[in-house]
Amino acid sequence: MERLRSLLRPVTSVPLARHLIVALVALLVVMAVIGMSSQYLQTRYAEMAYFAIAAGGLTLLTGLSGQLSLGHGALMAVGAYAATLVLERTGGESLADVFVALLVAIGVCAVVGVVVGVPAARLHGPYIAGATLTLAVAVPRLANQWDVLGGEQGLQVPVPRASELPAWIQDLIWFFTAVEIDQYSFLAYLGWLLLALTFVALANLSRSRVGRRWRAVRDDDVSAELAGIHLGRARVVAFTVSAMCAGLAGGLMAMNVRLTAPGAFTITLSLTLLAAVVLGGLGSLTGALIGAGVLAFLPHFATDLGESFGLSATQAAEVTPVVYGLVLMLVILLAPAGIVGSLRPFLARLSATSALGSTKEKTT
Amino acid sequence: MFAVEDLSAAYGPVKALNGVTFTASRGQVTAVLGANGAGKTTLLRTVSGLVRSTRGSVQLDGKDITRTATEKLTSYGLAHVPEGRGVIAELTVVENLRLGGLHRSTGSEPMPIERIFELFPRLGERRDATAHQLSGGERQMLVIGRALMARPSVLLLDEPSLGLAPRVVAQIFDLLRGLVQTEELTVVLVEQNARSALSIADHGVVLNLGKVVASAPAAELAADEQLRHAYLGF
Amino acid sequence: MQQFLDTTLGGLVLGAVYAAFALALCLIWRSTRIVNFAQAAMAMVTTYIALTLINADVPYWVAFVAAIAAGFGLGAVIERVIIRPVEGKAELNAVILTLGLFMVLHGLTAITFGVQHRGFPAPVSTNAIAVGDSSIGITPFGILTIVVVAVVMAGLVVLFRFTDLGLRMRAAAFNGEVSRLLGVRVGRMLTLGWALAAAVGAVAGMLIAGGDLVNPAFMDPFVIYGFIAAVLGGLDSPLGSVIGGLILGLSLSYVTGYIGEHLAPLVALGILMVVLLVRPSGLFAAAAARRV
Amino acid sequence: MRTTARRAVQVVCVLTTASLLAACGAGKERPSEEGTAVGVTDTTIKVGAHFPLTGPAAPGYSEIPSGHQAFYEYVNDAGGVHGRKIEMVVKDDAYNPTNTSAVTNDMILQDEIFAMVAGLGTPTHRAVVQRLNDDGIPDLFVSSGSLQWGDNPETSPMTFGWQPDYEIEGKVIGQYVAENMPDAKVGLFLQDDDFGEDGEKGARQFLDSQIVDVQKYTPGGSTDFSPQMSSFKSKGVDLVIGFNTPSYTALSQIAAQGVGFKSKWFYSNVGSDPALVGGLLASMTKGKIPAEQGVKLMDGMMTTEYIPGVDAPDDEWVKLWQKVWDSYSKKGSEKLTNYRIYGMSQAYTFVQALQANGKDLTRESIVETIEKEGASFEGPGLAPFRFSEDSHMGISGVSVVEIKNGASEPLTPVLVTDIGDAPIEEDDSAASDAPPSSGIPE
Repeated sequence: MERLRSLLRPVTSVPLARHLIVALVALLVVMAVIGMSSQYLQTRYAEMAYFAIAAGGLTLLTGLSGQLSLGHGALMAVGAYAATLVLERTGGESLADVFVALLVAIGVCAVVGVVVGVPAARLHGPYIAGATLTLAVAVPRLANQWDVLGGEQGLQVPVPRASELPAWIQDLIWFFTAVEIDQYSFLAYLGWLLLALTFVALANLSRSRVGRRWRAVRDDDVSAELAGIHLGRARVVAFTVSAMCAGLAGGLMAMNVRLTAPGAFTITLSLTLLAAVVLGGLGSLTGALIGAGVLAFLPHFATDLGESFGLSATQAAEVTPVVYGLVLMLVILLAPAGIVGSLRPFLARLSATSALGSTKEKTT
Repeated sequence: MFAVEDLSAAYGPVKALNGVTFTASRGQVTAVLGANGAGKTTLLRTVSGLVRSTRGSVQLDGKDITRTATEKLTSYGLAHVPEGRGVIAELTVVENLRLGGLHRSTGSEPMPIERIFELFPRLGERRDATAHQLSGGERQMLVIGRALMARPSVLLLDEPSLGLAPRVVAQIFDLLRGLVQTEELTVVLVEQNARSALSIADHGVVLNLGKVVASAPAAELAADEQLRHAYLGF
Repeated sequence: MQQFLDTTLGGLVLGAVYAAFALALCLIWRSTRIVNFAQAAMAMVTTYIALTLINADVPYWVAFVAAIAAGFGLGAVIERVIIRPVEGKAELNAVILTLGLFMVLHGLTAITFGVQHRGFPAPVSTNAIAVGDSSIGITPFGILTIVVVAVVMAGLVVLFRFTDLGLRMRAAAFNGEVSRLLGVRVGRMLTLGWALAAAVGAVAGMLIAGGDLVNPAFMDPFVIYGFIAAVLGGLDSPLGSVIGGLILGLSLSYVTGYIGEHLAPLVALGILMVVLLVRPSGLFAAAAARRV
Repeated sequence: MRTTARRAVQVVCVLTTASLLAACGAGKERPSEEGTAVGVTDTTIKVGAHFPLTGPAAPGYSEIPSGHQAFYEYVNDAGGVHGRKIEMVVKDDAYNPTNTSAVTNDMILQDEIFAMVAGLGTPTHRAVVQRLNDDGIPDLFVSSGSLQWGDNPETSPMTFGWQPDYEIEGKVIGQYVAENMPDAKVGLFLQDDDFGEDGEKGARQFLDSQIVDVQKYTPGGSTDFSPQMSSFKSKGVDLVIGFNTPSYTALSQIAAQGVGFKSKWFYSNVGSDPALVGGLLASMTKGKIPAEQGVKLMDGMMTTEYIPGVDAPDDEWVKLWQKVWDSYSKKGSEKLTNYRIYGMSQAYTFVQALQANGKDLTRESIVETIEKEGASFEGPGLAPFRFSEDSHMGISGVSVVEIKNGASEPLTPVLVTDIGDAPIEEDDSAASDAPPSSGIPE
């Protein structure tokens, strides 16, 4: 065991390699879980994946660079529309079409991220909150302005049929899960693959020099500026990265919902994303994943719970936003570090007393 | 009579005050002196309840006011003029003064604002200016005037000379001296500028690292060269 | 020309409501340096309370007063219980907290009162006022709206400028510590500030709801429009809030009337960004430049 | 390494917890696609539909499913159809297409419905048509008059319309106005989607030169229509034709009064129910006008009709609906409304189709049955269905009526036509159909 560890050390001491290992292990587990799940659950997993990507970007922005964005719903809308327009034109039959669409979504959101990030970098606290909230309301309304965006009823999203996927992918999936790939599992696999890639990239970024700069800006912008960090630039870069995540998430959302319409991108969506990252703990990718899981699975339970308390179906549907709101309030009032942050001391104590604790790595 | 006995306070693990005891008599100026960080401001803040005391007591005319809420102290006749010329910058001169008269020591008559303008004619000239337009000296006059509006018996002054030209300091101290006599005030004057402070004080208390290191008539302290060099910097 | 006149009058009425709402935000900002993103939801709750009373055959004006009283109580309780712990803490905390409160109030109202759209009566006619054969684009209810907002505004001016209570409230808001040393019960004043703000918000809610359909989301646009109106006026200045509200109301009315309703939020965003980036202290701020 | 391991463990824990949680709440195995049809057993048929139970379109429309459910219970108590009882799942989409997509997903994968029956709304149902057809799920009798449900059975072979489409309604309205009010300056008030577009298309066939202004609204957007009404007023409009849902009828009336805009009004059938709109108007206007007086505000408005409604209590169909509603409404206190009648009428057609299909029920067979026999179904509709292999369009005609004291008075006989330039013809033949004595189609 000890020898194995020392053999692996050259690999695990490089953050990128370390993150890749974690991602790979997690991805294999996830593929197995998805393969064994019902189609309904597969749609939930796919939903969890795109929520996690968006939440990952948002937690990076708020947790690392200290900027709040309530406009990520709008950025997801931009990504969703960009991907949808590409898929409409290419037909969206092949895997290549899907990736082109997602890349375009990311690219467009990068541009929008810069455009929004530059003025946002000059705002703080309630001002950036109000401005991004307005963005969240305003951007989806553009769909009513240009006919190409399909107005209120939105655009249908073509998605590849599983039977048209390259044979090697179908074989690979079958080999791993012993279940034929279909529409639903395909979207779940795709979502989780991209989620793993995104999180590796984000984790790496936050450990890098860029990430350290962001933290410096968050903790004390005056000192950071004195230390030669260009405040505006650091913030704009953080916003752009975060916007790209939202764009990817929006593109995936479009394929899963199979419809891109302004009604999907409400204030509630933006606030819901905020709830996810606050719940998990600002700045924590694991937290973002937990938050996304809650987003994908809670509505079902909350609605059932509400109905079991004798609420009508429509009333029960409101239990979910109440829970999100309570989460936001309680976390701020009781545990500002979120779930992961609050558990961290506990985890640290566990590992300190564990006999395996031979090397102590610094976790920031 | 205003008495502090064995007063202690801490910021977290750091002890800022450690058993401070002194008394200030009516109609006299008691100067609290010491270097930066000696605990002078903390002393006043602890007396006012802005900092919680960990031990000891504060007595005003025989009444224990140690745990009294900050907001109630004016009704006992205690006025605390905070450091940094604590005017409320957004309010006008008149409004600042009116505010000072709202919560008076119990049973006292309201002080006419005109009386303050007699004491500080300069304020009268600028009565409708907002406080952030005032000069440093004018602000200091305003906070003292505002404190007087509450008809206090004890006036706690925190660094009134800070950042003012010597001529202005002299002017303000002169006024203070006059007030002590006419209004029968007990003044506790916290100052880093020990030389000026001792020039108007009757009694002096020297603090170092939260402890009283000397307490004597002002003239005596001014004459003690060793003490002056060690703690008072002149 | 007729359309321009009608749109302008419509914009003034709309602006008056935005002004009332911005005034509420301004009151809270002045007392606790917090932007209350839950303001709209609080006003929605009080409007539902009034609607419940009206549907129980309580006279309109009694329900109106009840809504104000409910707002006053709600504001006080929320400040005491929920907001007090984050006062003076990191700005982000208060923002997230009030957003959470927004969602909770929203959902609870929906669960309690249902989510269906319900008609809300107006106390006076909502028909256009006739002038000879023709009619002008303002209704008695529109005029009432403007009058009520003007009265509220005047009341607040009197309170803050000419009363001791108003002086205490302002002092507490500007400098809590100094105010405490002067004997002002700062905590009470902050609670009072929130209570007053929520009462003003309740008035705004009643004015918005009159002659319209209400549902738990009917105040949602005010989350952003109220904020923008307040920022236009500088957040700190009640008069500025009112003027900001009127400007925003007119702008949005023209946009809706001549271009299209869907562009209204985008134009509002444009106005907000221009103000924040070009004149961060608002159009009418008297005080020194603020940091945005 | 330890960090790595811990990270991995964290991530895996999250996933496992999520799947476990999900499994205990939602875990159902995938349906077996072979053999019998999904959602059908020897004793049951499960169907589903999305309706706006909340949101701006809910007033009125949220009552439709209760009509369905009452009629199905009536049929079930009489032994069901070929021994199968009909069960209906109703999900709220709040008239938001994205929600429609989500709840339809749930109905297909979780509730495993046999067919979608009467899903409501043009923008909403449009979001799921592709999906339902891709998965081969019958999508019957959509509660909307958009053309897309029926004009192209090749792309949407599983989807069928039910009510007259907005284009033929627009044509009939257009022709009536052109003939009877040739000097009217017409303003169109449209929902900003296919609903408004289809209606406009029909109306413009006859009124292109008379239309002087077009104003649109977004469902769920602003509820203040003063700017739109100001525009009508300034353009001198004296007849407004509205293709809008009921709440927006009330809101447009309020806004018109608010800006002093006076006009004749002609609302499409969808938005014209006097009882509902009158009630909304009464609740929004000064004081507490009783609902009956609100109804008066609707007097003189014109609209269309294609099934008998509550204002004709002596009609044989309405008597049947009243009988069913009296015994099977869930809450006895609620009255029979035109929306509930609409629901029961649709339910009648569905039961008719199941009866005609016979015992062997599959998703393909029901579609085939309706294509072959649907055109001869006798029901409450004033005009016959147009169902065939080439058309899945619903009822083929309407009559123009004027509202007086909350009831409708016919201005024309039933006018039957089809989309495109098909001629408009008088045809009262289907209006005399009467229900069977059992009340259940044979």
